[in-house]
Amino acid sequence: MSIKVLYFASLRETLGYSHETLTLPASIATLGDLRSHLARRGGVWEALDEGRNVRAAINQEMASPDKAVADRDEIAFFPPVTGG
Amino acid sequence: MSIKVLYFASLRETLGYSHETLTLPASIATLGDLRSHLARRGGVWEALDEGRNVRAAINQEMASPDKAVADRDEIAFFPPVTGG
Amino acid sequence: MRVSVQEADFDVGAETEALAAGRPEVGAVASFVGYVRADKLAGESAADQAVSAMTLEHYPGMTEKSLEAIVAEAESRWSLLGVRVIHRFGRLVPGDRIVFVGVAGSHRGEAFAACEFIMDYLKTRAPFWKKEDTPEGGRWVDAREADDAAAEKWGQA
Amino acid sequence: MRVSVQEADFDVGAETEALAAGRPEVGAVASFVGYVRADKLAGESAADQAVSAMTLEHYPGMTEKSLEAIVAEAESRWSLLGVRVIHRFGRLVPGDRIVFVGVAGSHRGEAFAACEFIMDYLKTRAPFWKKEDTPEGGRWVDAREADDAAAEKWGQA
Repeated sequence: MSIKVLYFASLRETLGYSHETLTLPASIATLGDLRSHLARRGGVWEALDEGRNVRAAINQEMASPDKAVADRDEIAFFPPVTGG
Repeated sequence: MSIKVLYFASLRETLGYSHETLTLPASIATLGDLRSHLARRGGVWEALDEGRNVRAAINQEMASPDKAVADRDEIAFFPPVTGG
Repeated sequence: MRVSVQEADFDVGAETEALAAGRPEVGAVASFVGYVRADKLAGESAADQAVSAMTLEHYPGMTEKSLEAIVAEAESRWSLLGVRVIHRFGRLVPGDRIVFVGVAGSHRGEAFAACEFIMDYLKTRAPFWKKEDTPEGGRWVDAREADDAAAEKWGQA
Repeated sequence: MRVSVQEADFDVGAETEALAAGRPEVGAVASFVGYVRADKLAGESAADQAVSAMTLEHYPGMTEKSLEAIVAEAESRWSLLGVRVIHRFGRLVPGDRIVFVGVAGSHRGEAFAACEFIMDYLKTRAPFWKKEDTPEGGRWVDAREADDAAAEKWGQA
């Protein structure tokens, strides 16, 4: 399964990446799985640890951790939004 | 006691007066007394009868029937307002 | 100048901008523009549908006082940075602007609440009366009970 | 066009007018303009007070989609005659306009409610992030709990 992952705002700066393309192991089924998978990279990636206030979107729609991740999805991680 | 009385909108048209100056008998103490006094003129003035939906102001402030009327007051009678 | 009662039209953009201009503490401007509706004038009968204009009568002096009182009441309820109320009188046709209420505040919540409060109170407290032009002559518009209910939801002033 | 996400400023008067122009059934236009506040940028320390600008980052594509979804949600809740949402991104200084929301309806109640609803939801759903410029460099603005509470008062979407 190949997906695109985007990072925004403070998270983008912390990680040093604005986007990456990943081929995921079959064990990753949900958004929550993906987030844990990325956090396990350690170092700056601990910014994605479960306790951190990070929001996510699948294909440009806000999504909760139990949402399934599918091949060619566009996933995004970002801090709580502050528009308006 | 001498007062000025103004009439607006449909009430002005019904009565055929936009304003008048009145010298009141001593028996008239309140706005309610004045309204009854005017209604007793009969004919078109019954538009001021108790059951009719008429609002009033004393010196350009909305006032209830129990409000006292004083010498040189500007009193107004009009239908419910429909601005905005 | 916070309150104007005038026959002339007004400039929505300029009035809105004036509420924020030179006030760097303003974060929010909520505003409202009321228009003469075509279907407000049109009723069920053919004669009603021929209504083409209305005339707004008011009580000069009391109108300004009542609008100032409504604005003062809003300012006592919320922390506001600017308020502007303009109400027209005279002859108006469908599509014409009738009323402008603009409120500036630090935050949007107070600006929205004060703007709606002023409109609701204005509808039941400001001495304006509408008369529609019909082929049979003028017809006075009745006050709407919905407006009394809207004003009452804010509690006793 | 109901939703625009752009770097350029907008014309409040023209946008408000466009909501009513040629729609004789419109009786009410409620609108909101959000500005960059000087005191929002200024904090307690001298360094904070030197904050002079902010940069709004967004998620191109999702931003437009989320704003369209917010507008569609408002249209499902109220009977509306027109909606316009403009949100800027990029570098902004105190006094600059950030956001415009305008709603046209037959009556003021629905226009006010929908306008405030869209602003409340936009604050918690649209992917924008603010970074303040300070002498020590950029500082990301935290999301406000008050905004989540404001969005929640409308119930589950």
